[in-house]
Amino acid sequence: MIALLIRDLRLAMRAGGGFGLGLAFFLIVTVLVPFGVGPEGTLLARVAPGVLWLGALLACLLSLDRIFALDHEDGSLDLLATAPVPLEGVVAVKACAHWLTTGLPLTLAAPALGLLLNLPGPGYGWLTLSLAAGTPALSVIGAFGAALTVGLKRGGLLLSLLVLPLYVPTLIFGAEVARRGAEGLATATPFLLLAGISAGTLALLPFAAAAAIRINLR
Amino acid sequence: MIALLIRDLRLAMRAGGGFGLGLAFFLIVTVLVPFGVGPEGTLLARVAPGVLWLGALLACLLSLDRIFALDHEDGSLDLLATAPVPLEGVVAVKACAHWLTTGLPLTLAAPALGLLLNLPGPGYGWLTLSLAAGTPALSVIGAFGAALTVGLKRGGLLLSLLVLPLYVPTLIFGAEVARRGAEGLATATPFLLLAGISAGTLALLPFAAAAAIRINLR
Amino acid sequence: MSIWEYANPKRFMQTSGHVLPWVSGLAVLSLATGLVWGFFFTPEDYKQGSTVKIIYLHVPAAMLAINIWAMMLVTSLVWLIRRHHVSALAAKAAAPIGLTMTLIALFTGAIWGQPMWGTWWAWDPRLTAFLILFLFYLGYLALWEAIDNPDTAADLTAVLCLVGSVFAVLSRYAVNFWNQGLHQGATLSLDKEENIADVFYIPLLISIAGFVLGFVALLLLRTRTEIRARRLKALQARERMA
Amino acid sequence: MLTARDLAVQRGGLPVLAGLSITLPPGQALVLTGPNGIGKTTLLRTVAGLQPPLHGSVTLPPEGAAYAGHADGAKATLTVAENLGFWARIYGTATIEPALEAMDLRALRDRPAQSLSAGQRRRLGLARLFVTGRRLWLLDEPTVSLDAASVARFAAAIRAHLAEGGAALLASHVDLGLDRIATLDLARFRAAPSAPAPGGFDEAFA
Amino acid sequence: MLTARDLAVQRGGLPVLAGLSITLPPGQALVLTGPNGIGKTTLLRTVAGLQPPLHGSVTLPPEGAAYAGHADGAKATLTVAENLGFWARIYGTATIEPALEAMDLRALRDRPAQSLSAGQRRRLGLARLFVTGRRLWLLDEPTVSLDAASVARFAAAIRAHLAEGGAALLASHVDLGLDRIATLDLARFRAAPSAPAPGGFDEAFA
Amino acid sequence: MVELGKYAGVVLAAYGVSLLLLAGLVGLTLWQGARTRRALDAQERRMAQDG
Ligand code: HEM
Ligand SMILES: Nc1ncnc2c1ncn2[C@@H]1O[C@H](COP(=O)(O)OP(=O)(O)OP(=O)(O)O)[C@@H](O)[C@H]1O
Ligand SMILES: Nc1ncnc2c1ncn2[C@@H]1O[C@H](COP(=O)(O)OP(=O)(O)OP(=O)(O)O)[C@@H](O)[C@H]1O
Ligand SMILES: [Mg+2]
Ligand SMILES: [Mg+2]
Repeated sequence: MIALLIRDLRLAMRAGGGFGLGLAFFLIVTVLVPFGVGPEGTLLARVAPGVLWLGALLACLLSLDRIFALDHEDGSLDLLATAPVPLEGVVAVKACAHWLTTGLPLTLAAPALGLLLNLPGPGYGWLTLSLAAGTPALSVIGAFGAALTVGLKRGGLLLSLLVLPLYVPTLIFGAEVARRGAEGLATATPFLLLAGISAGTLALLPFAAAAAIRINLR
Repeated sequence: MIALLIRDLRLAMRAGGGFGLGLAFFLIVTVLVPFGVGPEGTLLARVAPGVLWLGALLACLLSLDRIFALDHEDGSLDLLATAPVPLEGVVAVKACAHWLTTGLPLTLAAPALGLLLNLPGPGYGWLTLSLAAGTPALSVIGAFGAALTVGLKRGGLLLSLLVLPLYVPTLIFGAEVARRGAEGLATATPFLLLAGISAGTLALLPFAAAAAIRINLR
Repeated sequence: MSIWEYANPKRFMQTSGHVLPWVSGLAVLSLATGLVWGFFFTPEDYKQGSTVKIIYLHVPAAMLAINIWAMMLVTSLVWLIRRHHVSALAAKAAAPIGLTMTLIALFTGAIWGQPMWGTWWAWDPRLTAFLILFLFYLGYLALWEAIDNPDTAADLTAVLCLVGSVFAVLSRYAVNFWNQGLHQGATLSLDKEENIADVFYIPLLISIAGFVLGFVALLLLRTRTEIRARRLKALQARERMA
Repeated sequence: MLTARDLAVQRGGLPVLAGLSITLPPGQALVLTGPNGIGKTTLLRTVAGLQPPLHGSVTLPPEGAAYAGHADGAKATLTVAENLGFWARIYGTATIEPALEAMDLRALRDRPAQSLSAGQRRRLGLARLFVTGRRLWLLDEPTVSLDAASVARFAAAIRAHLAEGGAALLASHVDLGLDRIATLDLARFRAAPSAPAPGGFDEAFA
Repeated sequence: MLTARDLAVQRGGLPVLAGLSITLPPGQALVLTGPNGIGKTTLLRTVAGLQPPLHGSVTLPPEGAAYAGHADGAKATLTVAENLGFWARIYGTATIEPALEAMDLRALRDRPAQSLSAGQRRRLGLARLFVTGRRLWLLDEPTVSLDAASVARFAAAIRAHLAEGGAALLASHVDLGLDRIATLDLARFRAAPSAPAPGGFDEAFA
Repeated sequence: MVELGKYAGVVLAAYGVSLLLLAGLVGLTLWQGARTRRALDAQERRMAQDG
C-alpha cells in the first residue's frame, strides 16, 4: 500500500505528472476573476471567499481524471485488481495521493491568493481552515467519480458533470465558513458540518468507488 | 477536409464524445456561483457578465485536450500527418469542430443562464454577441495550446496553465463588452477589439499549431 | 569572424569561462555599491519617507523582468531560425532568473504599496500586466519541465515564447483599457526636467547596472550548466547503447 | 492448480464461449488457440477474475493468479527498475534482479519506460510475472512484438517456471517452441447463438 | 519508388542507425529485420517523413507513402465502415468495399471499433492501406495479433499490391510466407558510439 | 545605522525578501552547476577508463 502511495507521488513529481499544476490553475483562475467581474476592491472582497473556494474546487476537479484513468489505459488497473491488495485500499491510497498533491498545496497557497482578491483580515485563517477540512472530501468524492467514469475515453467532462453536484454540500459549507469568518461571524456550525462531510465520505466512499471499478473492469 | 469535420462532429456526438458536456459544465458552474458568493440579487447581477464569461471560458478549456490528444494516442495523428491534407488545415478544421461543439452551444445557452444570475435587461444581447465574437478565438488559442502539449500524457492541466494567460485579452474585452452592455454603456471599442483578436488568431495561430504538432510527432 | 562562432558550444564554454569571473566580480561590486549607497546614504523623500529606498530593488528588478523576456524572445528566434543550441539553452537558463525578478518586483511593489496606497495589491494595469508576465514565465518553465526530449522541448518552448510575446503585448493593452492605474509613470525619461533628483538617480543607475551584470553572470553560469547537463545526458545515453 | 467447469463467458453482453472445462495441474502449460475474435482474451479475463463467468465456475490457487494482458501496465515516466520495483513491493517480493535477468533487462534498468521500443516494453511487461511470486500465470499473447531471441528466452523462462511446479495458461497465435505442451482449440466451444423465441424478452438479459 | 541514401536516423537525440541505403523499385517488397530496439520503428517513421533524418536523404514517390504503425488509428466509437470511410474521403478514394473484402471485415462493418478483438482491430488498421491509393506502403509489424488465416490473407494482399506495381517496406519479426522477397538485417547498420573527447561539448548536440 | 523612520519595517521587509530571493536564485544556480559538473566529470572519467 505504501508502495502505491510512493509510486503515485513519484509519478506526480515526474515530468508531465502535474504536481504544482493544480496550484497554477488555482492562481490563474483567481487572477482571471477580476478580469471578468471588474477591478473594484469592495466587490472583489465580497466575492473573495466564494471565488477562492470555487477555484480550489475546480483545480481539484481538473486533476481528478489522473486518479484512475491513466492506470486503466496502460493496463495497471487490471493488474492492481488481480494483485494481493484490497481494491478499497487502492482507492483510499490514490485519493490520499491526490489530496497530497492537490488539496494540500491549494490549502497552503490560498491565503496568498486571498491577498489578490482583497480578502478581509479575519478571513485568512478561516479560509485555510475550511480548505484544510474540506479538500479531503473533494479528493474522495472525486475518486468515486473517477471510478465511475474509468472505462470511458476522455471521461473528463462527464466526470466533472457527475462530481460537481456531489461537491455542492462541501462547497456550501466550506464557502460559508470562509465567508462568515471573513465577516467576523460565528463559524462553528458550518465548520462542524464540513468536517462531518469529510469524515463521512472518507469512511464510506472508498467502498463505493472500489465497487464501481470492479464493475468497470468487467 | 470536410470529411475530417464530419468525423470530429460525429465523434463528439457519439457516446462519451462529450457533446453537451461543456454546456452542462457551464450550467453547473453558473449554478455553483450563488452557493459560493451568496444569494443576494444585486451582487449577482453585478458579477453576472463576468461569471458567465468565465464559465464559458472554463467550459471551453476543459474540452480542449480532446482536440488532438485522442488522435495522438490512437495513432490517427501520425496518419493524418502523412495524409494528403495540409496540417494547418487539419488544425483549423479541428478548432472549428471544437467551436461548433462547444463555443456555439455555450453562446446560445448563455442568455438562459443569465436569468439565473439576474443579468440586467440590456445585457442579454451583448452577452450573446460578445460570446459569439469571442469563443472562436478561445477555440483557436486552445487548439494551439493543445498542439503544444499533444505528446504529453494527461497534458490537461499543463494545457490550462499555458492557455489561460493567452486567454486574458479575449476575456477582458469579452467581459467588458458584456458588462458595458449590461450597464447600458458604449460597447463599440471593446467589441471591435474582441473581433480583431478573433480574426487575428484565426488567421495566424493554425500555422503555429501545425508547427508545434510537427515537432511533437518527431 | 562571425558572431555566430560564439554560438558553438565548445567555443562558448571557453569564452564564457574566461569572462565569467570578471562579470561576476563587477556584478557583486556594483550591486553592493548601488544597494549600500541607496540604503545607507540617500535622504528620505519628502512625500514617501524612507520607502523610496525600495526603488533600488524595485525598478531594476522590474526592468530586468521585462527585458529578460525580450531576450528570451530573441534567443528563441535565433534557435528556430539558425538552430544554435546555445541559444535555446540560454533561453532556458534565463527563464528562472526572469521569474525571480518578476517575483522581486511583485513583492517589493506589494510591500511598497501598503504604505503608499494603503493596500498590498490593486488591480492597476502595470501591476496586473506583471502578474500576467509571471504566469507566462510559469507556463514557459512548466513546458520545459514537462518534455523529455531536449530538442523537442527547445522547439516547443520557442514557439510558445513567440506566440506568448504577442499575447503579452496584447494583454498589456487590454489591461490598460480595462482599468485606470495608480502606479507611477516613467521616472527615467530622457527629458531631464521630469527626472527624479540626482541623489536618488545615481545610486539607482548603479544598482540597475549591478542587476544587469548579475543577470549576465547568472545567465552565463546557468547556460554553462545546461550545456554540461546536455553533454552528460548524451554521454549517459551513449554508454547505455554501447 | 486451475480448474474451470462448464464455463461460459460473455463479452459486451453476448455469450462468446460455452461448455468449456479446463484442468491444469502444476508443472503444465496449456496454449489456447483459435482465430481472431474467438474469445481468448475474454476467457483469460474471466479466469483471472476480472469479469464474472456467465455460467460455470473457476477455481484458482488460494493466492490467485498473475495476469498479463494486451497492455503492459508500465508507467511511461518511471524507469524499468522503478516499474518492476513497484510491483515487487505490491506482491511482497524482495528483489527484482531475477526478473531483470530473466527478461534481459539489466542494460535497460534505468531507462524510463517511454523510451523503450515496442519489444523492450513487452519484455518489461513479462518481467513483472517474475516478481509476482504467483504459481499460475495467465498470459494473453505474451510474445507480441518480441524478436526471435526474446521469444526463445521467454520460452525458457516458462519452462523453468513449469519445472518449479508452476503452471501457465497462454493465448497465442505463434508457436512458442515449447515441447510436450497441451493445446486447446477454442473454435469448438464457440457459443451457439440460439434462435430467438418469440416474445422471449428474458434472453436479452444474459 | 523509394530511395534512401546514406541515411542516419535518431531517436531521443541519439543516432540509432547509420549508413543505410535502400532502393526499392516498384513491384518489390523489403522486409526489415533485427532484434528488438535496433531501430525499425525509427527508420520507418523517418522514411514516412514523420521525423527528420539525422543525415542523408529519402526520396518518396511524389504522392507520398502510406504508413501503418504500432497503433491502428481506429476511433473506438466509430464503426468499422465509418472509420474506413473517413480515411477513404481523406485520400479521395470512392469506395471502401475492396478494403473490407481484402481484410475480411464485411461481417464486422457495422461494429464499433471498441468492440473488436485485438486481431480484428489490427485487420481494420491494415484495411486502411487499401483506401489510401498509395503505391508505397510502410508497415511496422503489420501481423501482430493476427491469426494464421489472417496472416495468409494479408500476405496475399501484399502480393497483389506488388503485382500491381506497388512496393512495400515492412518491419517484422515473423515470417510472412512471402517468397522471393528481399530482407535487410538492420543489425549491420547500428550506429557506432564514438568515445567522448574531453571537453568536446559539440558532440552532445546531434 | 540609518534612520528609517516609521517605515522601517516596510523597507527592511522589502530588502529582506528581495535579498532572500536573490540569494536563493544564486544558491540554486551554484548548486545545480556544481552538481552537473561533478556528475559530468565522473561520467567522463568512467567512460575514459572503459575505453
Ligand atoms: C506589486 C506591485 C508593483 C508592481 C508589479 C510594479 C511594477 C513596476 C514596473 C513594471 C515598473 C516599470 C519598470 C521599468 O520598466 O522602468 C515599475 C516602476 C516603478 N514603480 Fe512599481 N510596481 C508595483 C508597485 C509599486 C508601488 C507600490 C510603488 C510606489 C508607490 C511603485 C513605484 C515605482 C516607481 C517609482 C517606479 C519607477 C518608474 C519608472 O522608472 O518607470 N511601484 N514598477
Ligand atoms: N461490445 C461487444 N459487442 C459484441 N461483440 C463484442 C463486443 N466486444 C467484443 N466482442 C466480440 O467478442 C469476441 C471475443 O473477443 P476477444 O477479445 O476475447 O477475442 P480474442 O480471441 O482475444 O481475439 P484476438 O486473437 O484477436 O485477440 C470478438 O469476436 C469480439 O468481436
Ligand atoms: N528517449 C530515448 N532515449 C534513448 N534511447 C531511446 C529513446 N527512445 C527510444 N530509444 C531507443 O531507440 C531504439 C530504437 O527503437 P525502435 O522503436 O526504433 O526499435 P524497433 O526496432 O522498432 O524495436 P521493436 O522491434 O521492439 O519494435 C531502442 O533501442 C530504444 O530503446
Ligand atoms: Mg485477444
Ligand atoms: Mg518497433
